[in-house]
Amino acid sequence: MTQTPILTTEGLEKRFGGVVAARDISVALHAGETVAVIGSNGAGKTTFVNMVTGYLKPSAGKISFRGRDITGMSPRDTARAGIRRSFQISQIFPELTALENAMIAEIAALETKGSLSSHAITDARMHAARGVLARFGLEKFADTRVATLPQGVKKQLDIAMAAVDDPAVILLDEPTSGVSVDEKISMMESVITPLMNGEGTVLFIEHDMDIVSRFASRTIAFYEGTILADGPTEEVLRNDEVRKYVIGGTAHA
Amino acid sequence: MLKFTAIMLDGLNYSAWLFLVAVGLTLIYGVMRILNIAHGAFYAIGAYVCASTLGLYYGAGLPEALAFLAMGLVALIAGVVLGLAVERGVLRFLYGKDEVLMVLVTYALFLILGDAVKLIWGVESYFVYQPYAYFGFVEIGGLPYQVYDLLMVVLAVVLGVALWFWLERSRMGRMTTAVVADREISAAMGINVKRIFATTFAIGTFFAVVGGAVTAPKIAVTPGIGVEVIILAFAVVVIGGLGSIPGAAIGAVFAGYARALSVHLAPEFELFAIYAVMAAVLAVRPHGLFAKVSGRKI
Amino acid sequence: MTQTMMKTDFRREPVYIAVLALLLIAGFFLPSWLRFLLQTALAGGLVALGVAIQMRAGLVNFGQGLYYCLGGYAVGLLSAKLGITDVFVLLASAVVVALLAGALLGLLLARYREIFYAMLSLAVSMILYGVLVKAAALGSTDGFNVPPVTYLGWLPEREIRADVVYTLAAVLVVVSCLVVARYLRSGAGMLCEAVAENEIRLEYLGASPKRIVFFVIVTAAGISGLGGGLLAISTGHVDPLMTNWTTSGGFVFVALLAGRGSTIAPVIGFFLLELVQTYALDIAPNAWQMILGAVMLAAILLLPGGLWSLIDRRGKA
Amino acid sequence: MKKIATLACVSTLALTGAAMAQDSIKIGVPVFLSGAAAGPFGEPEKNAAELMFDALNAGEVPAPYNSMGIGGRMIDATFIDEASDAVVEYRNLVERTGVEAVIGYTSSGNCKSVAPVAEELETFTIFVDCGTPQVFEDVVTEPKFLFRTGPTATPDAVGAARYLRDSGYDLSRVAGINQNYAWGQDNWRDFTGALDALGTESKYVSNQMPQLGAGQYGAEVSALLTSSPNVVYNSFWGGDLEAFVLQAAPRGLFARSAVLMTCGEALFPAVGKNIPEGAIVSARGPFSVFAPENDLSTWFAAAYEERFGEYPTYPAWKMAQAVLGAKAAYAKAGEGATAADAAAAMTGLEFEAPSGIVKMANANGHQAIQGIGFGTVTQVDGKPTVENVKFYEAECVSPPADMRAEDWIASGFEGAVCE
Repeated sequence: MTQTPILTTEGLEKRFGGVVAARDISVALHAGETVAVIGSNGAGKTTFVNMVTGYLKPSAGKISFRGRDITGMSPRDTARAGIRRSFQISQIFPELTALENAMIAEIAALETKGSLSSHAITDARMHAARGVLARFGLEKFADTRVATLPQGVKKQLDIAMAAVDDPAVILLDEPTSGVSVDEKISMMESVITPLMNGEGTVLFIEHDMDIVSRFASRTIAFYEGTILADGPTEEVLRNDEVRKYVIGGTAHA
Repeated sequence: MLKFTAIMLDGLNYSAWLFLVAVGLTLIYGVMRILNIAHGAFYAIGAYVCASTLGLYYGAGLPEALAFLAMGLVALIAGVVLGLAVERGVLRFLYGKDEVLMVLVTYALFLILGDAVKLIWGVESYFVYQPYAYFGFVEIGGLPYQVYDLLMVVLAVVLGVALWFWLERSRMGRMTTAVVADREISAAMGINVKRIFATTFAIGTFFAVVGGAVTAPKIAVTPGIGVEVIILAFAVVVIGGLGSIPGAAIGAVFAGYARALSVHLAPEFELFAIYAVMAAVLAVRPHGLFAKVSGRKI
Repeated sequence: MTQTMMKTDFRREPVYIAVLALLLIAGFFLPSWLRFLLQTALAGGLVALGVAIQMRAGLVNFGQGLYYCLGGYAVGLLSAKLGITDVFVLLASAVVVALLAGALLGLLLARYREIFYAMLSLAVSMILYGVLVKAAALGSTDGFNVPPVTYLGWLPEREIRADVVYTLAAVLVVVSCLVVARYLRSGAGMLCEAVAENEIRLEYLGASPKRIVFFVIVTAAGISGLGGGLLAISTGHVDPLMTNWTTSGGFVFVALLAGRGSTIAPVIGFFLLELVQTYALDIAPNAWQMILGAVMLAAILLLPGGLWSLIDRRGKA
Repeated sequence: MKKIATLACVSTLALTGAAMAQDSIKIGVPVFLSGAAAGPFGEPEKNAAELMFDALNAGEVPAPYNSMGIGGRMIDATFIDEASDAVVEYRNLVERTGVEAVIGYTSSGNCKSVAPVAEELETFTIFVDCGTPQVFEDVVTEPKFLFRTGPTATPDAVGAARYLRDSGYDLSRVAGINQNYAWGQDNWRDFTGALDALGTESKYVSNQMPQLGAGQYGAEVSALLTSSPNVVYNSFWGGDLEAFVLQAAPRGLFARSAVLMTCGEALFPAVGKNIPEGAIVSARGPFSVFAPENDLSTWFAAAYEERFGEYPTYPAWKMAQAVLGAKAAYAKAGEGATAADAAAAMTGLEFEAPSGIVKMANANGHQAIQGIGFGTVTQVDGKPTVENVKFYEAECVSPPADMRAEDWIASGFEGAVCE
């Protein structure tokens, strides 16, 4: 991999009072990669995602996106720059239908790509919103109020909304949490496949090593706020320290 | 110096009164998430009930010293009956509705109770000035001050501490605190949320009624006395942080001293001193001084 | 492809507004007292509409009377104190003053949500109330009177003055509904619902909830200012009660009950409320507030989806 | 076309009024039936109106009003609550209920907003109590149909200043406590203006302006006590006035300063025995304890007390006066008079009332002027009454017909005729 990375972090650190939640996180993500982030609870995975997407301001270190310093940027500006995310607890618009959810994701882009005063409901935009639902296999829920949908579908919708603008980097915070064991793989398939079709980089936090090895080409293992290992998935999963501290800690503790 | 004494005393006195009328509002909001506009009507009913029953009491020539006992008893009965009637009769059908809708429900109740008061007591003033005069006055630094007003401060402190003890120490109170923290988990743990709601509403109403009852001897009890009270109580509660009882105390002190200061130093600003304090506090601390801001989990 | 979004059927909106226009034309032939009631209700209806669009963003403004009052006082001051009587200048000023106030307050209020938004807007409106009550030069609580207005230099004869004012009010209300409907179809209008539902998600989609809220505050301020200006011209009188919380409470009630099915719902709802009030006053001068309260309570209990749910099949709040 | 549509649309709504019998006169009476003003104003006004209407219909009022009804027609009254949208409800009275004349209004704000509408709808309208001089000075400068049979608030403040000076009170340190709205602000402005015009060289040591309906005056009373005034001027009314007396009296404010209450007479029935002796009161005109003794006043006070169980306070007297003014106007206009005829006849009229002769002297004959009395309270057998009474004639405390009240005070009462 000789191309320049699309997103890099250098020496990221986050302290909450005296507690160090993340330390010396240096990562380089390249276009088109699918990366899994593993680690036990409190290892710093979500803190890392939160810093990259602007929810938390790093105490030290630097984040660059396409060569631009985006450290400390707001979630909104990060999103506009092309970094999107989904959430561990699905963040959707519960009282609206799935189509309306997708439409809002389309319209939200108007603030940068058009004018907020223009007509929001156009046939082209409707078409695009339906297209997004279709890509993620959600078209049958288009007119359903999403609060009533099952947990897994809500998470799919959350990811679909994050993917609306074909972002350069998309970060998925535990996409399969809350989804029943036997549905995890099919759910992952239905979201990762459409995401990988684009040019974008996908990073997802995952506890299930089966899913990690199945979907991620590269894996980063976190332990106590630092990166324990970073490399091709098979190598990282074979790493002794990772087996001892991470996989043991999550799967067999 | 005299002016300073006056400001201290007047501020304290007004703070005590504000606390009495506001604490029930904040308790009900904290537990039930109902911003109760009918609180003003409860205050007015407390004043009317006190004035008319004490009128009968004095008319019957009963001992003056025991009038205060009668006053407390009447306030307790009126508060519980009224609170339970409104909670059981109307509010319980509406739990889980939008907060704003509940504001309007209580506004409708306020209108209905206001006219009900008029139909029961008429529009002419009621007076029960005997308790106010009973203790006479003392001179504090050369300023004559009614002992009754000073006792009101004592009452506010006693009732405030009693409420705090009930919430912190009693079984029922701790269950109430649990409901405030998380209604669903509390219900899942087997706490009878319905009973907590009814009790809380009755206690909150009792405070409003007491506020009206102890004010009645100082004023002419007339239609419309509840209107100003709601807004003042709202202001106090919002300054302190909705749902916080220490907040209500601090909010009352802020608002009470703001008023006393403006009366003595800049009387022309008295009309909006309290709103100005409220706007200023909210501009700096959007959720009031004592609010527990629960950040949303993502 | 469906045009029904966020509980509003935008295809039908022009039809509804046309229905409103027809109703207002029919209203021209009402007996004069009823038409006058309708005319003042139209002014208030615009404010209720302003409250209603903020509700789409989950914001309940318990101080919308502020802009109503500012619009009314702008018209009153310019005409009574400065002698400007042209209705178009006056109403434009009312809107501009309200827009400016909305923009200024919007900067502050856009940070607030839920009950805190309600309480802070209430506080600000009550500060204006306090200032106006203190302003002896403006008649304090009595307010002051507004002289008859001219139309591009034409002062209508006394006999037709009422007809002209009614026509003006009707036209402006229809235009306002169209403008608001257009706003609701825009990105800024459409995202209001998203602000109410989930700001965090919206933020991570790259939109600015604060800006969306700011826009809705300013839009609502503008039409409320117009409503205030219309009221000043209709009744020929302004007073500080326009910015009292009880006035604002009425707008909130109507906005909530009207539902969000159409821009015309709050306008019609406000007229119905005024009608209930005046008949209650007539039937039971001693207990009219009780009747009003009972009607409000009944409406909340029996029509949880708002009045519009009677018209709209999908109207589930 | 318009008429047909009207009938078709709303026949059920509109016709209730028009169908009334020809031999009655429909009168609308807006008074406060709710809110803080209902007790002190609305109730006595409504009582007095009912008493007068019944007595007139039965022909029981003493001469010259001993003929039945008004203009030979029986009175059919509609009471409405003044605590509502005044303009809308005034229109409803005239256009929906179809009243021929309107007698009422206590609030100055309502009077100001209704005044132009009364002229626009050409409806004979008599304001009973509202005090602002602006009604005829600014709002309706060429009235035809609008009258006010009660004096404005100007004589209260001017009379108070004169009474204090003439009675030898020490006016070196003066304080005020007035409600923070138009009424209280105007009162304080006129009172201090009048003192200045009289050259008392008073120092105004405290100007308390509590909110209308505040009810609690602990801090204000402290502020008044600490500023040690010789005289305190107070224009409170209703529950606020009663609460003020209840809170200020026990703290000795009345003992330390001379307290003048322009509406003080209204305290007599309810809290009369709580008023400390020596407090200065008026009835805002020649009413109640300040009324002259004549057949009408004796009859009115007795009839009112018999029917309602208490002595009438000044708002009742003002209402009785307004009703009799209407009766006198119709009588002067002659048989078969319309409301317009009555309005024409009332212009400049002088008529008898329980308060003596009422002269419609100002505002082109549309505004009454009357004198005002002040006195100090004394308790006789546990009942309050007044002593040290001084009465100022109308010409002494009212501006001449061609002058605005404010200018007149500023000019040092130009043209005032005092004994």
